[in-house]
Amino acid sequence: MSGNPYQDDRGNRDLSITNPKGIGEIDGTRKSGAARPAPGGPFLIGEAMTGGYGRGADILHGCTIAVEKGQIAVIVGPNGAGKSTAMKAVFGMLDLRAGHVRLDGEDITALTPQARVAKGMAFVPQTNNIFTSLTVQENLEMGAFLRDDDFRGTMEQVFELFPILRDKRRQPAGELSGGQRQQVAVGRALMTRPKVLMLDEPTAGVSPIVMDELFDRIIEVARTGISILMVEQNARQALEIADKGYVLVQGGNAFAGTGKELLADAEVRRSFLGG
Amino acid sequence: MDLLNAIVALSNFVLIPAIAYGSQLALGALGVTLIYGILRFSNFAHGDTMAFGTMSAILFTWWLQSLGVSLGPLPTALLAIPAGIAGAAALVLLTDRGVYRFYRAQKAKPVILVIVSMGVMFIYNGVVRLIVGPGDQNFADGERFLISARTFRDLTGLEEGLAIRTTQALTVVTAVIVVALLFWFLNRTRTGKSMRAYSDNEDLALLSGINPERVVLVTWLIVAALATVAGVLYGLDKTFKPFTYFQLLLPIFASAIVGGLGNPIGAIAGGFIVAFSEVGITYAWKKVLNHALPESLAPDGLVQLLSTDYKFAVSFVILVIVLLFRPTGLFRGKSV
Amino acid sequence: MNPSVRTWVMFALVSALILGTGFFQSWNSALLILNMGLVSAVMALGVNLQWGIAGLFNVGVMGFVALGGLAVVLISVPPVTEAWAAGGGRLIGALLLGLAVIAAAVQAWKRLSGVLRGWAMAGLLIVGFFVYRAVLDPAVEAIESVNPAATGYLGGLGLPVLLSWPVGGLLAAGAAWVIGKTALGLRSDYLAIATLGIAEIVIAILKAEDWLARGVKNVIGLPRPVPYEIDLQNDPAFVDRAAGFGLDATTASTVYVKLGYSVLFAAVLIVLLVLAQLALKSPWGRMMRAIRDNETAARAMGKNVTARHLQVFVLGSAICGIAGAMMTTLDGQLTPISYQPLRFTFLVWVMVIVGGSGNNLGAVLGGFLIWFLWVQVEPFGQWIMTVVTSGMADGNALKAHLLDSVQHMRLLTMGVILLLVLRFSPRGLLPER
Amino acid sequence: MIRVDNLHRHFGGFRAVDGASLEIAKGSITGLVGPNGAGKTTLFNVIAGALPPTSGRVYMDGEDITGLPPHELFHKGLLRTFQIAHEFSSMTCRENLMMVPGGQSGETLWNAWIGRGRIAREEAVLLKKADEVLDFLTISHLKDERAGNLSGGQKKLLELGRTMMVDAKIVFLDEVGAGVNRTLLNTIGDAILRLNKERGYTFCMIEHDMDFIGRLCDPVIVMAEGHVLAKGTIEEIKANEQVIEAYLGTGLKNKDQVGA
Amino acid sequence: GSHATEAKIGVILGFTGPIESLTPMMADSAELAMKEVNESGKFLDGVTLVPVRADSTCVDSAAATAAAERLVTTDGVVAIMGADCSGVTGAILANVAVANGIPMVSPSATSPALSTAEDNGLFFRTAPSDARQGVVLAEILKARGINEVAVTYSNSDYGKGLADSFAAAYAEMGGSITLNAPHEDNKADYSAEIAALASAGGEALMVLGYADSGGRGMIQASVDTGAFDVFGLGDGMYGDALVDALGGSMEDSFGAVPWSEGDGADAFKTITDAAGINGESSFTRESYDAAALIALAMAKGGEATSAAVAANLLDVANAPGEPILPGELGKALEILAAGGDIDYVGASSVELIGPGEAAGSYRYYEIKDGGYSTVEFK
Ligand SMILES: Nc1ncnc2c1ncn2[C@@H]1O[C@H](COP(=O)(O)OP(=O)(O)OP(=O)(O)O)[C@@H](O)[C@H]1O
Ligand SMILES: Nc1ncnc2c1ncn2[C@@H]1O[C@H](COP(=O)(O)OP(=O)(O)OP(=O)(O)O)[C@@H](O)[C@H]1O
Ligand SMILES: [Mg+2]
Ligand SMILES: [Mg+2]
Repeated sequence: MSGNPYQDDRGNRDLSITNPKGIGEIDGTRKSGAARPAPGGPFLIGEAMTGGYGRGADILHGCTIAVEKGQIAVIVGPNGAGKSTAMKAVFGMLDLRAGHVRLDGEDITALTPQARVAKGMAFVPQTNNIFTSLTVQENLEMGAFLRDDDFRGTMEQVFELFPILRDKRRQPAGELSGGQRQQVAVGRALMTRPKVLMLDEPTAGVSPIVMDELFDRIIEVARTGISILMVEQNARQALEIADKGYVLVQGGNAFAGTGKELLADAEVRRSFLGG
Repeated sequence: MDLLNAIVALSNFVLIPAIAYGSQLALGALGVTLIYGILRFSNFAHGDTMAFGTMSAILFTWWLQSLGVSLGPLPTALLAIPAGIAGAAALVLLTDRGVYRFYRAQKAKPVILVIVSMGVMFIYNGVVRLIVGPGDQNFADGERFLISARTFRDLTGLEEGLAIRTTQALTVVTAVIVVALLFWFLNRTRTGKSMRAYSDNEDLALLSGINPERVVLVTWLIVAALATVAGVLYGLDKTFKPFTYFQLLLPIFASAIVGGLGNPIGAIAGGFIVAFSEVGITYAWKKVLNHALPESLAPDGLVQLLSTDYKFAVSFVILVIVLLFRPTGLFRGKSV
Repeated sequence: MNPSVRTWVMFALVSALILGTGFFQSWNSALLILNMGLVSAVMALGVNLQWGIAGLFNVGVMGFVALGGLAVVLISVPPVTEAWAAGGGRLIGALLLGLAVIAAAVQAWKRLSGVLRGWAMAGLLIVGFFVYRAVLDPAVEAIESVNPAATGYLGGLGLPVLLSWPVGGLLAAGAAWVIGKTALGLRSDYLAIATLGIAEIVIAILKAEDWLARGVKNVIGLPRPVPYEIDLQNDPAFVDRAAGFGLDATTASTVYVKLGYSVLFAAVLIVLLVLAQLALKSPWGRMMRAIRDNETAARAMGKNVTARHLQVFVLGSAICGIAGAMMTTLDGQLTPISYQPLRFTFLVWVMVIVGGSGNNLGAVLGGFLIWFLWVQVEPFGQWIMTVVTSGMADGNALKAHLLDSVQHMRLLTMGVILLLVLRFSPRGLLPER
Repeated sequence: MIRVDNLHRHFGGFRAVDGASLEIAKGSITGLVGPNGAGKTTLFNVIAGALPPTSGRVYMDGEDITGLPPHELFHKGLLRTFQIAHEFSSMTCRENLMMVPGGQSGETLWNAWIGRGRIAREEAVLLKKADEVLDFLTISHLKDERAGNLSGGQKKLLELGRTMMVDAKIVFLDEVGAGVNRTLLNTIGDAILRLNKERGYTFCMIEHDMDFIGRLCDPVIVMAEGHVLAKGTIEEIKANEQVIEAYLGTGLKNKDQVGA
Repeated sequence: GSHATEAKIGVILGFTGPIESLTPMMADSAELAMKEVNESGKFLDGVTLVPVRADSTCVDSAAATAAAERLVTTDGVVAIMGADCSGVTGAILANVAVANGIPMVSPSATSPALSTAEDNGLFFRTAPSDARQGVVLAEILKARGINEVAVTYSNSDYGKGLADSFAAAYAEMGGSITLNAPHEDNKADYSAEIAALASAGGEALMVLGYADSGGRGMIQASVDTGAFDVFGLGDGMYGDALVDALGGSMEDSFGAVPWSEGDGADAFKTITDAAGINGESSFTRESYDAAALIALAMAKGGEATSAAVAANLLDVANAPGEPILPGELGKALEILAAGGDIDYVGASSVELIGPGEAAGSYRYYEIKDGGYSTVEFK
């Protein structure tokens, strides 16, 4: 409950009049602002971002996250540090009070999330990241919603990347196991043919074998020239494949460096990587 | 021969009326269920939306009739349906702009929207009466019957008659077409799929580049169309009166919920269940049994399970039973 | 604005509206609005208890109000002895039999298991139904044939009418208990549709069962807890005293009677309001707020959420029942067809929302304000339309149409007020906190 | 204290808890670890009555408590906290604590109307206790703050505080440490130890912080894919190949090497 | 006061609510009578009658009482033409009219229970109590040799009361009723009711309801399914709109409607047509008569007061005296001014009996060639 009087349902759970399933948090009625040219700098950067949810307190305090083309950047940090929030901020899902987001030479701070999708960003949220009632194939089609061209090629690629999805393409995605769901989620994001792929804890709830598999796939995706920005709890593995790592603590950058550097840093290891 | 009479009597008084009434309810319930599935609240203003759409169609029908336009044996009002839909669409879109959109931006909880829809219901209620008045409006023309009971009797020589009204046939045909179109639209077209996606997960739909406002707009348009079609068919079959349309809300809600809110198939099934239970459970079987059974066994009494006083109770009792044993309605599983 | 200042200002405003009616229209009108305002406030209090405090969406207020009305007949009307003699005993027997059948069916469902269970229950119900009807129908026929034009029902107990108010509450509470047990016991709530349906069923029973309260033929001339105007007018002492105040007997008697009701109603409202406030400001209220904030956590902290919801639902409905009995007493008659959802369910909701969900004083305020508008929109609308159309030619069709349609402004106004308040003051005129 | 017997909890076709059997000894602080999605929280939910099991039994002190609703379990002395804090957001911290104890006479309406004096006395006692707990948790400056406005860590503390308002027999803690800063976590650890020693609480806690687990817990149970993978002391667990494979990962070996 | 140049008369009808579609015509008719009185220029030395409308809502007793209270205590109406539905009529009578000594003349509250209501001599109605009509309908059936009918009535005090009295009278005459089933007005669908009635069978279907509401819905459903070919109609069912809407299907149906032998109804049709008012709708005649009676009673009493209305209403309504038809109010006023006697016949052949309600002379009609034709007057 955020104190917004319009969101006060007084604990009503009456399913005969309200349908709570699938309600979102992003305001879809907003009109998008314009992107302004801002040449130079990294391929994608959320720079000195400060802001929080609604009228609540700030959660991010001057947080900066960047990723270069075709590289993998990983954000780690304790629970509640604001990792997911930072991702959402980069994606325009919350209002920044200060800071900018720039993508490929443009300042996109004013853009709505929808507009950012059109600009080539894709996002896989931490939870609720598939359409459970749609079939796997429809999930992928939804990923390609903005594309007018023939996306069958891309779908083929996704099926090659995640062969299990091909077998299950007519099955409602809600019936899949956690790991398979995660694959659908990533596949859906890839269908947009993004320039940047943002993943929030893609390996959460995924068995270790699938996790390794996912990491391999992520590296493969990066090799095709797509930049990857992800949050990971399995920090160790993630940092091993990361070109760049960020440690967030309480909404601010605590450490930054290449994955190897962070892994080697004793302080980081002790405080955040469990040893 | 007697068995034939029994079948004809049953068809004439139970099957055909219930199918037609069921189709009308189903069309209404589809509108309610779509809003529930996609906009996530039960729209108390739906009955009055139907009234407004029908009223628009009626006004246009009158104008057409005054021009001497006619469809021959079919009611002229069919020509006016697009105008009615346009009227209803204008109304709901205006309402969405002025009322609902604000709450969407606020990410208001659905129950708030339910209350808002109560306010809208009051307003629609007043607006329709202000424009067309509270009275009965008869706008049906053309042939009333495909086959009337008398004709049927003369034709077949049976004792019992069988009547099929043009409007009944139209209702069923239209309902089938509309439902087929809707299913095709939801399951096959890009926009339709995007609506299902939005219904499933708003945020993810937005992250896939689906414009939520467009989904909402299309939903309202479909709802306006469904409401108007349902309202006009109903009005042609029976009669138009604003108060009656408000009262329709109850069986429509019952239908949508019995079937499983948010599920189009459920809405249709629910419509028929309510219609059949209203007509069937209070049916007096005397006539049918008289035909079907030998003279000696023919019943004295009416053989009526429940008097018609309680026909509305029937649909709610069924509703409660369904909810007790299948809390999500008959068809959950797949929603919109 | 400071909440308590706001409360004062708002109540002052409503008082001013009612006083204004007194000054500009008549004191009789003002008192009448006050009286129905008091009744409405009690209804709103009941709904507020359910929605404001527990988030329960009751769309069947009408049914509970009607049950309260029924109580007035059952308690205050003298018994119709011929009817009792004709079939009273058999009828009571049939009703008990019906209850026994239901109880047996429920037991069968609970005790048995497997396929047998469903069949046993269905069998019991079906056989029981026919036996029940076989006993009931002749009794009903006998009762209803006793002078149908004037009686044709069992009548009541002939007790003081004031007793019917708590009994109305009990009747409503009983119905609410059954509904709540069913709808709140499901895996998730289906209260709204259940109440919507039950309200219709209650009204259907009231209309169809003539032996109970004459069905649609209405029971009129119910006893009053206050004197009759005519008696006062014929009472020289009263006339003298009225003259002492400089009032004519008619005005004095009508005002006196209305004041009598006002005092009774105000007493009920104040008692209920005090009880509600005490409850809200106690650990009970704290528990209810906790449940509203987070049901799961409240359960984990040992609170029986379902039982609390049931309790609040029953209490709120009981209050609606009391209000219904008060209203029927004020009307002096029970007319089943007068129970319409728009008036008795949705309008009460408007009162609660506009007043301020969760705030008992808000609900009371909403009751008064909305009732005032419900009554006064008509003359205001007429006046406005007259002004608006004054420029138009006399024969103008639009003018005639507008003037003829003023009555429909009432619904429109209610809708507009509800939407405006929701939009600009979403917590209502007197917010909860 | 608690015995879980071949417990299953399925969501549709998905087996979140898939034949878990375990035992929590009286007076112990049992750690429950396992990869994300192993079914730990679901297991908690089933034990604590928030979810009915698909099959299997749960016993508490030999009594079958399977499927009892949470509020009854609470009165039997079984408490739990939530992974995602479940505070009563519109109420103050103090009220959050004061509402916890069961059997308050003011919670029945009748007493609320006529037993004001008794309620006032009870409330005074509750208030004192709540303030003590807030003090203990170092958040007494927040006692009149709405709980919804607290930080994640503070909410976690408040959750723990609720368990301290009553005499619990066993407390299930779901990731108390997550989102709590390290110094505070040590305080919480101390509190848990004290409650365990002084008041005899039994704890079962889900935690991902192996240091924290190592400091408090004996034994440690590891869950994976809905069933129990291993049980033992922290050392045994850390050395268990299966556990390393499924949960701890090879990183831990590296650490040991570095540390050595 | 009696020397006011204006006398206000309340017109309290359910302009919103279940019979909102009937009331505008009723109000128009009542106001037509007042207009006629005013235009005659012969009313109490130039006193003008001013109608004041208020909404009874038909169902909401509290709102109706509030509206009546306002009319009486604020607007100062001296008499009330209304109310319409029996429920609100009873409420207004008990709570406002009796308390303030204001006479009420209801055009449409037909509930027998109102006959025995405490009214202090203030309540009149131009609609007959249903008790008499039931007998008339039963007699008609006998006359037509119909011995078995199914009955459907509007589930309201009007319908139920009429159905009860009809059932009693018919049974007494040896007729049998196969099923006596109510129908709700303004409902979505009447298939269930018609199905049950059809199964029960009968030579005709007695429809005791409203012509533009459930009653019509029932006939429509019956015609549509061929359940019944012949309909017996209560007074609420009279109206050209019904015959127009249902066309040939109504052929050979019959019914009774309060009507006087003679030219009352025709005269009424003439003046309503001239005024551009739909006078064929239910209760328009009774409304006209109610308003006319109020005015004539005032004229007889010589003052535009409540007391004058209450005291003289029965007098002007009944014999002896010169019969007065619609459109002849001017003539009536003249006679009264001259101290003569009148016997108001009006559009519905008013004859008030006992506690001030219409005795009811009925026109027994048949529908022939798409129009009403009188068989006889009863
Ligand atoms: N929708 C929201 N409204 C208000 N506050 C929120 C919302 N979502 C998260 N927060 C708060 O923001 C803070 C940061 O949350 P965030 O989800 O970004 O953490 P995180 O670093 O991703 O943690 P985790 O590793 O657990 O996913 C937390 O204190 C959380 O309570
Ligand atoms: N209500 C539910 N419906 C469907 N699936 C569920 C539900 N609750 C949990 N699950 C699934 O059950 C599995 C186990 O979930 P659980 O929350 O118990 O994991 P966990 O071990 O607590 O993980 P974590 O360490 O992330 O908290 C997950 O895959 C989850 O998606
Ligand atoms: Mg996160
Ligand atoms: Mg967990």
